[in-house]
Amino acid sequence: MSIPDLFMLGAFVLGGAAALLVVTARNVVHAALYLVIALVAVAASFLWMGAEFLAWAQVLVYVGAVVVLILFGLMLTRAPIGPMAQHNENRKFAVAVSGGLFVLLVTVIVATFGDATVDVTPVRVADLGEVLYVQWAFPFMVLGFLLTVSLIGALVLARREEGEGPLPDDTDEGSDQGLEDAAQEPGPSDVTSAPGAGDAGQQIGAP
Amino acid sequence: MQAVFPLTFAALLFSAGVYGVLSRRNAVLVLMSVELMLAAVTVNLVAFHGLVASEAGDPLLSGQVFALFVMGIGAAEVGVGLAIVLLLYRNRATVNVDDADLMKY
Amino acid sequence: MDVDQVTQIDFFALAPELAVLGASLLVLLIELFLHGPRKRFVNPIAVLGVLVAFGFVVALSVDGTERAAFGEMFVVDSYALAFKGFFLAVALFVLLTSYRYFSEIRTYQGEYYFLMLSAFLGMMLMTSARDLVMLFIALELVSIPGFVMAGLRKFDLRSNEGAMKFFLIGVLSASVLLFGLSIVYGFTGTTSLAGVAASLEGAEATPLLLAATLFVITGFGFKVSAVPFHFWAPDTYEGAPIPVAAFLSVASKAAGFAGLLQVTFVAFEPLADVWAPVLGVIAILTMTLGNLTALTQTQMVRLLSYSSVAHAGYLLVPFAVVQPGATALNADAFSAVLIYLFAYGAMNIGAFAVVTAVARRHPGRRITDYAGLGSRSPGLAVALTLFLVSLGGIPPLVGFIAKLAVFFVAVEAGTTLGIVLAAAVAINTVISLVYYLRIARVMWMEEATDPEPVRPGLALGFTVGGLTVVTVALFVLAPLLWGAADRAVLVAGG
Amino acid sequence: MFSEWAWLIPALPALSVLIIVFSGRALPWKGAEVGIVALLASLGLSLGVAWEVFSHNAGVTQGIGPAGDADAAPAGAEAFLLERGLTLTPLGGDLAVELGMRVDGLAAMMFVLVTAVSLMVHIYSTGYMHGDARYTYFFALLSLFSFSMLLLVIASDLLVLLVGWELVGICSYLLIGFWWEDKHNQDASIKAFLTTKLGDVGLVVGIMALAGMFGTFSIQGVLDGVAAGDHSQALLTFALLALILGAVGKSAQFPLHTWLPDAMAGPTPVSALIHAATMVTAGVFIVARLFPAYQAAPVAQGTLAIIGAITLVMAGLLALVQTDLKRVLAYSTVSQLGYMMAALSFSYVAGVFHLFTHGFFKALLFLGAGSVIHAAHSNHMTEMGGLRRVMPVTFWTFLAGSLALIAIPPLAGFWSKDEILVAALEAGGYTGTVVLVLGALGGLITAFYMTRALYLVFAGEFRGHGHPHESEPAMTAPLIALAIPAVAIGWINLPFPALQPLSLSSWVMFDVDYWVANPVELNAVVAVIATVLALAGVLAARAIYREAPERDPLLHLGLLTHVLQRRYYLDDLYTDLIARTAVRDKLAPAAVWFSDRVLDGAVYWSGRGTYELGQGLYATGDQRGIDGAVNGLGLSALWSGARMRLAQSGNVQLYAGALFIGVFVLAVVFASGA
Amino acid sequence: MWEASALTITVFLPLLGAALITLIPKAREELAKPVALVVSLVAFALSLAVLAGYYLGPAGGEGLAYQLRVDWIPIIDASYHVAIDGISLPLFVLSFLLTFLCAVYTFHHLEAPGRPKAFLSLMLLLQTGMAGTFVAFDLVLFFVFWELVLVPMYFMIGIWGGPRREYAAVKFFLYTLFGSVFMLVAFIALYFAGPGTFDIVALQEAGAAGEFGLTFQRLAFLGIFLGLAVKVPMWPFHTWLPDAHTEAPTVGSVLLAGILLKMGTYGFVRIALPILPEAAVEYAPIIGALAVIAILYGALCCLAQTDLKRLIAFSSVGHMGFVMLGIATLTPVGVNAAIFGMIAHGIITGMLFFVVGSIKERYHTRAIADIGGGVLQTMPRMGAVLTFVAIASLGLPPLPGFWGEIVALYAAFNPAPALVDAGFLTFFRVLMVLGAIGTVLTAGYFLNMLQRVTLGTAPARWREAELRDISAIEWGAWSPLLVMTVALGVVPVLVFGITDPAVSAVLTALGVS
Repeated sequence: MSIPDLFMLGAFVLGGAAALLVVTARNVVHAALYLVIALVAVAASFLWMGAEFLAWAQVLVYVGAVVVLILFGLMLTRAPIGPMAQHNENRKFAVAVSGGLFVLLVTVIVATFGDATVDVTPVRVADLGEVLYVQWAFPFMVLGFLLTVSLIGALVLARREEGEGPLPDDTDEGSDQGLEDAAQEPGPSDVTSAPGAGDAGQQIGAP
Repeated sequence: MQAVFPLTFAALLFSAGVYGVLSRRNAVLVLMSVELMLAAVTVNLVAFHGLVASEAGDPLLSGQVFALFVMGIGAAEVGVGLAIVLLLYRNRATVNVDDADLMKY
Repeated sequence: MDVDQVTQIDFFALAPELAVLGASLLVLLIELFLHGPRKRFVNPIAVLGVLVAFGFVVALSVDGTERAAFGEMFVVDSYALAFKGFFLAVALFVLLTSYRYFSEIRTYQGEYYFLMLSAFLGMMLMTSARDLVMLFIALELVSIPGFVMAGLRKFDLRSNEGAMKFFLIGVLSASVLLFGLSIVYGFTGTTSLAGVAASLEGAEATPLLLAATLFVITGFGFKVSAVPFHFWAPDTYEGAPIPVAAFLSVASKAAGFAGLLQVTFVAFEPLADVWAPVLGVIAILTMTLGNLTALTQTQMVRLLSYSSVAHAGYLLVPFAVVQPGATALNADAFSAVLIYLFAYGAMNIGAFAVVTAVARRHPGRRITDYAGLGSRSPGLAVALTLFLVSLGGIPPLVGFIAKLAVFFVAVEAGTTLGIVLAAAVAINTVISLVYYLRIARVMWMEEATDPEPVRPGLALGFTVGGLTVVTVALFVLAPLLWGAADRAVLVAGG
Repeated sequence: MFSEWAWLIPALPALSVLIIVFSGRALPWKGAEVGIVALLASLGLSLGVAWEVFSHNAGVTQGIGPAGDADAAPAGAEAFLLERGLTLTPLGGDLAVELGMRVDGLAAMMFVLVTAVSLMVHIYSTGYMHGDARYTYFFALLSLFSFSMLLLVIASDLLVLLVGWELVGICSYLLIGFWWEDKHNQDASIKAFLTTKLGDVGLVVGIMALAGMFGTFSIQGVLDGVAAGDHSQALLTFALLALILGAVGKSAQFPLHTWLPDAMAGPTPVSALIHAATMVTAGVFIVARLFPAYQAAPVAQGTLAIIGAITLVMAGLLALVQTDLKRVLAYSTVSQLGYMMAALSFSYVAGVFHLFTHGFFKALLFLGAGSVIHAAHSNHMTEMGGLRRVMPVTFWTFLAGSLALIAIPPLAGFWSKDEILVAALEAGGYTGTVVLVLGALGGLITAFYMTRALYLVFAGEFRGHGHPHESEPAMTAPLIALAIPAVAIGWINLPFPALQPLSLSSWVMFDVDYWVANPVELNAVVAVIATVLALAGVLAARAIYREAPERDPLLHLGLLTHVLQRRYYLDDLYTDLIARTAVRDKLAPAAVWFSDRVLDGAVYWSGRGTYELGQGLYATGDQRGIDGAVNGLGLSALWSGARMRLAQSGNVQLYAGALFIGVFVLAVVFASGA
Repeated sequence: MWEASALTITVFLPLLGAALITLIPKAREELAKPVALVVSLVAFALSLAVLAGYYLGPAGGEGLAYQLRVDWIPIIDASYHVAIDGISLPLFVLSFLLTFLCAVYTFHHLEAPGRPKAFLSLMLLLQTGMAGTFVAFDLVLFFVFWELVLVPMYFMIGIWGGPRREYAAVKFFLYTLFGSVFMLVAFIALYFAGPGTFDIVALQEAGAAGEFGLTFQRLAFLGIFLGLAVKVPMWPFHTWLPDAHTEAPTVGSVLLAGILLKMGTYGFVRIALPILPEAAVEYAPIIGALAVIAILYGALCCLAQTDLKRLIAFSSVGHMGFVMLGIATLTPVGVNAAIFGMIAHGIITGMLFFVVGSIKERYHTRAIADIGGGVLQTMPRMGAVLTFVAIASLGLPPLPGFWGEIVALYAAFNPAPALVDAGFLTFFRVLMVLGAIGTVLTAGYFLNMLQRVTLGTAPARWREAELRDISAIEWGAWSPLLVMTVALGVVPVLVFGITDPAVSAVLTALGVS
């Protein structure tokens, strides 16, 4: 067992333990903090495997941004900070499934890669940058657009603003009250006439 | 480096994530579990990159680039996911996943 | 792939995507300057963008040369063009269906159309992608706007829940898919589809590789809502705005199939012996469960969502007969999937369009709301009847051609599995007609509880009418459909 | 020359049907005249054909000399046979149906019989049916029947014959149920039709078997085929036996005879025409038609004899105890048909001859009975009596018919019945003996019941209501007209070899060789015995019924004693014991019981049982079994659908779990696939 | 020009008419009736022209005529191939005749809820499907037309039907569909096992040349058999029929009995037998046995009926049994008889449904007990027509039913040599005897029905109701059928003459007979 192996083992133990705590902690904030540890351990393992840029990106993106986002989420949803039952009744089932999955995966991994080794020669950031902006430029651009899309999407869902109303069929339990004015509205003239449905609908469906 | 270590690490993270997704009630905690799974994928990718590099070589650095993309996508997903959780919370004042069963059968 | 090659960008090849991208951004921008009811004018802009993109696709088809930009990240061949044309047509009708539905709200119309166009952009990119990474990113570009759009009925708990379920299962399956892809990469050392195929040729099917294949199938299985990865679908469709449900049930599903086609027929083709039976099992489960569950539904959208699950089952049948190296058979199977998808797209969007129209008057979307539609709005009722009957696969409608193609490959395979699948499709066709006919019965044979007619309006009326014509015409013009599908085949070794 | 136009004989009544149906009500006599004219024309043509056939055949036989003298017919001598036809339709392969006519002696004889009787019945009906609401319809049916019967007779093709056969059946059905308001009549008509239809199964099977064996439906083709002998004997016997079943049904032979008495529910002219003279003889006719084939199948011939013998005795016994005049005649008809059947197992001429004579006198009897019933307003002999004085024409003609039936020489029945007994005697053997003995016994019984009927109807005082009077000329004229052949028609076939070349046996012969080989001869012993038996029957009945027909004969022991004292005490004792006590009180009731309970019961219960079977099958098998299975499949689909939707719990984490369970399950599939 | 396009024009003219009718404004809905009448009359006239042309034209009464073959889906060699020969010609013309008469009849009566526009356009659509099935010479095309009839008939039953119409309609649809999807699978199998085409002529040649292996034939025949047997319907696939017939509106019943059932038997003659001759020989005894069971069983069930329409529906089971018995013999005689039987049943049972529909319209009940007898008193002409048609239906000669039955029985006595070689001679002869017994039962239930319906004294309430006897329109719709009933019976060559050359040609090519 070489030195990198030992380092790797350390990240393994740390990250694994943290990951288990993330999914079992009774306190939500603790869970978030364990997540930080787990993700840092992942970053460390990147480092040991020669992916330096990835390691730092991991720390920045995940530990720096994602976890903060999650903490915000916890706050905004006013999650109870104290310890409490965070598990549903499927717990045994979940243990069986995930345990089975783990055993299965480890078995096949060991069977397949039992004696394989990983090249830990660090990848130069410049090399990575070059392929990223030449060969992988297109996916990279698309990924950028994807992030924009997700940003706008998150915004649409999360914001509340003036004049916002329910959609025509937003109702609870789907009661049969159609929009009377919508029904009376002559079909072809739709394009030009201003539908006044928004206002009516707002009164019906506003929470 | 032995390939089994990172790969088993990834498997552990992944399985833990699965466990969390299946058993956590709080939607935010479920999101965290998903993050664990994505992290597992990145570990896998990086490890496999090393594996490939040690054998045939990978001039395009596909594994690492892929891992990078996965991180980006993970971030995007978390953003949207939190927005959905917030929306749900606003309308129902709870973020428990298993309370959401208005629609079934 | 050297630097020159990738930096010389063929903009003509990219033109359809650029048009859609441009339209999406334009929509987002212009909406800021429109107020109140005028916000709905962003819809025509989006439609225009789609039409322009469609024009480019036509131009590229006429041109006929295979093009590429960014290497394997973006390839324009007949397969990509066929799918792009299909997606753009679907986009057109989804946008038209959306017009009146969203015109009644004051806000986030621009965002909605932006998200919708982005999703379609993702689909178009997906069909051009010949690399797993690109494929995955494009797939996410389809999914993420979908998560958001499913939750757009922000004031309806059902929509919130539906979006949440969609998101969670979506992310979960994306993770599973990624995990599988990472292993595939580990085995083959490449993410190029052709490279994967080449390196799997003659490779030993180790358990880990099989697990990876399974994970990949699971990931796409979610997207196409195959059993047992389908549970999100009914809940999400029910909660989502109806045009979005139409989008999910057709476009998003088609995207899933596009991805699955590329992965299975191209990359994993050498392993077909292993995954084909699995997909066969999934196919049978999917169609049977979808149909049986649909039998007892009382809610229209939910019924259609189970129906769309069942259709995913039919669509999986051609996958199940693939054999490694059997180029002709695989090509036929491939084209059967395309034929079915095209046909399914026309009739299912049509059905959702009618449901959209009716839901304006009856937001409950219950099947009983359709009572007497035949006398209230005969046009809509005729159209919906045609769509449903076509979904059931009865001639002379395009649904029959689709079923024919599926039966065709199932029998062509000549294997026991093929025969079993054919029999399963046969029996399921009968089951499915029970509930399709139930709706027809309600529309035509029950007294109307509400005498008022349902007026679809211009855009929706055009959608319904147009798709009715398509549903009938594509039957008569089946050779066009079949020929197009045949030309668009993308099979390893083919 | 006439023969070429023989197709007009059925065609004219057919035309008459159309005219009556489409314009009958508008005509002055409401359609009756059309039928009468058509039948008159047909009769004329029939006589012409008959003459032509006769002159040809007589020419041949005269050349040979008295029958029995020559060993064989000279070469080239052929019986008259004219076949004309056009292909009605090909059936595929080289099989075709021919719409053709086969005119020979038998056909010519039947033409004369059918057209003559039918004409008389037409005329008679103008009086009998006068004032009936469906007068025109009645005549349309009569004409239709005449056409159908003549089609049956003229057919050269078995399928066409079958057409005629079925058509007369439906006419019979419609005419028996003519007064359909009454349920009794409906039941009788259905019973008649179905019973004969049951026999038709045999006919159809037989015809198909014959046609299948010889590859043609043509009668001539079948006969040629039989003559050629290149066939399976067993199959031929089977086919002919099956045909006998058809004949048994149509000709009301044991055990399918029960419909005929019920068929008396129809108007009496119908009974005379259909259920006495013509339709019921169709069974006999078809056997006669295929006589050469039967000759080649001794088993079938023997069966004919046995059936005929049983029938003639059984039906005669039944006739003894009837109080309904028409029923007496009906049983008598059954009995006489039994004679014909039995005769055909030995002698072509005997059977055909009896068919011919019987047709006339039985029609006469029925028409006479109709006249009586018309006058007395009742079918029951208990409500008649003393009509001799008020209805002299009816009485005398009825008497003539009765005596002909009883076979008193020299009336028609004597000659033909005697011929049968002689044929049976000459045939000998088991069947011959049976027929001879039972036939002779039957003569006795016939005489008894006819005499009884005569006494009950015409003798003594009128026991009914109202004032009966003689029928109108339209009814009496046919009686007189029919009385002539009843008396005299037997003379056309006197059993003297010298006369044979010019007699009926020559006229109706189908084959000269057969004519030569089977001469008609007088057997004095048989004639005397038969006559004595007949007279014995007459006297026995006369003894019982002469004095007080109105009184129940059981109480007439004093009278019996008187008869005994006067002449043959033993004889009277014998009569009393056998005829009255044993036969009438024991055997006849037993036969009635058997007929009504066992046979009719069997018919009833088989019908009933079939109905019940249908009910049961429908209720359990079809609606619950097959349909239930179909619906059950549907329900189970719904049920499983209802179960399966429970999987959609609404809990997204369970959905996620299902995803992984799916992965595991598929992994197993995978592993097994790999 | 006419030669090539005649069938297309004739078949699709009703479709055009249907489209035309949908354009009629709702306010003038009654206008649909004359339009449908004219369209169906013109179509009928065209079909007669086709009939005449078949004899006077180049075909001269033999072989395929009016061929038109246009590639449709070249990749799978599915073509628009229409043609006609003696086997399909009578059915083709009959379908147009019945539709025309139905159009006439709707002037007299249309069941609730009226809506002639919808009804007549469905009827014309149905006509296209029916006629198309008989001229299609491509399996895919055949299937398309075959299924095309389902939808209009579903709606006809479901909207205009009796109290249990929805159940009946769904059952009809699903049952038929169930069979036909398996048939489709078998069709596709034929494509792959044979010369790679859906063209019926080519497949027939392949079948005659023995290109299909025996095991394959067995399977393929089973699939086709399922589809066709449900449609016929053969016992035990018949249970949809009583419900559908009973609940269907009069016109629906007429067309269902008159034409739709024939599609199944026609399929046997056109497709199953010629393409899969060896399997046909193996299945023939089974088909024959099922046919005879149907004959006896149908008759027994009829005896138990209390519902007039249902009784006649069950009678169809028996009649189609005779048709199938004829087909099962695999001889020209048998197949000719079967086609004749189809035509006869189409005319007679169609007519029966007309009459029963009219009786039901007047009495407002189908229950025999409620009618209570005496129709001859209340409506003498109606009763007379019913009697006549019932008698025709029970197979009385010389009416058409007789020829179909009796010739089928003859064929059963002498089945095809191939069957004789297989040792089934006696078996078929037993079937013949049983079939003959069936004719007695048939007579039994019809007479029983007549007794209970037409005869006797009518209940007072019906006598007082002053029911209207047959109207002029009804006479108009019925008299052609009545005339044909007599004409075909007296001159059976009208059908046999047409079918015989074609049937002989098809069957001799097989080499089984």
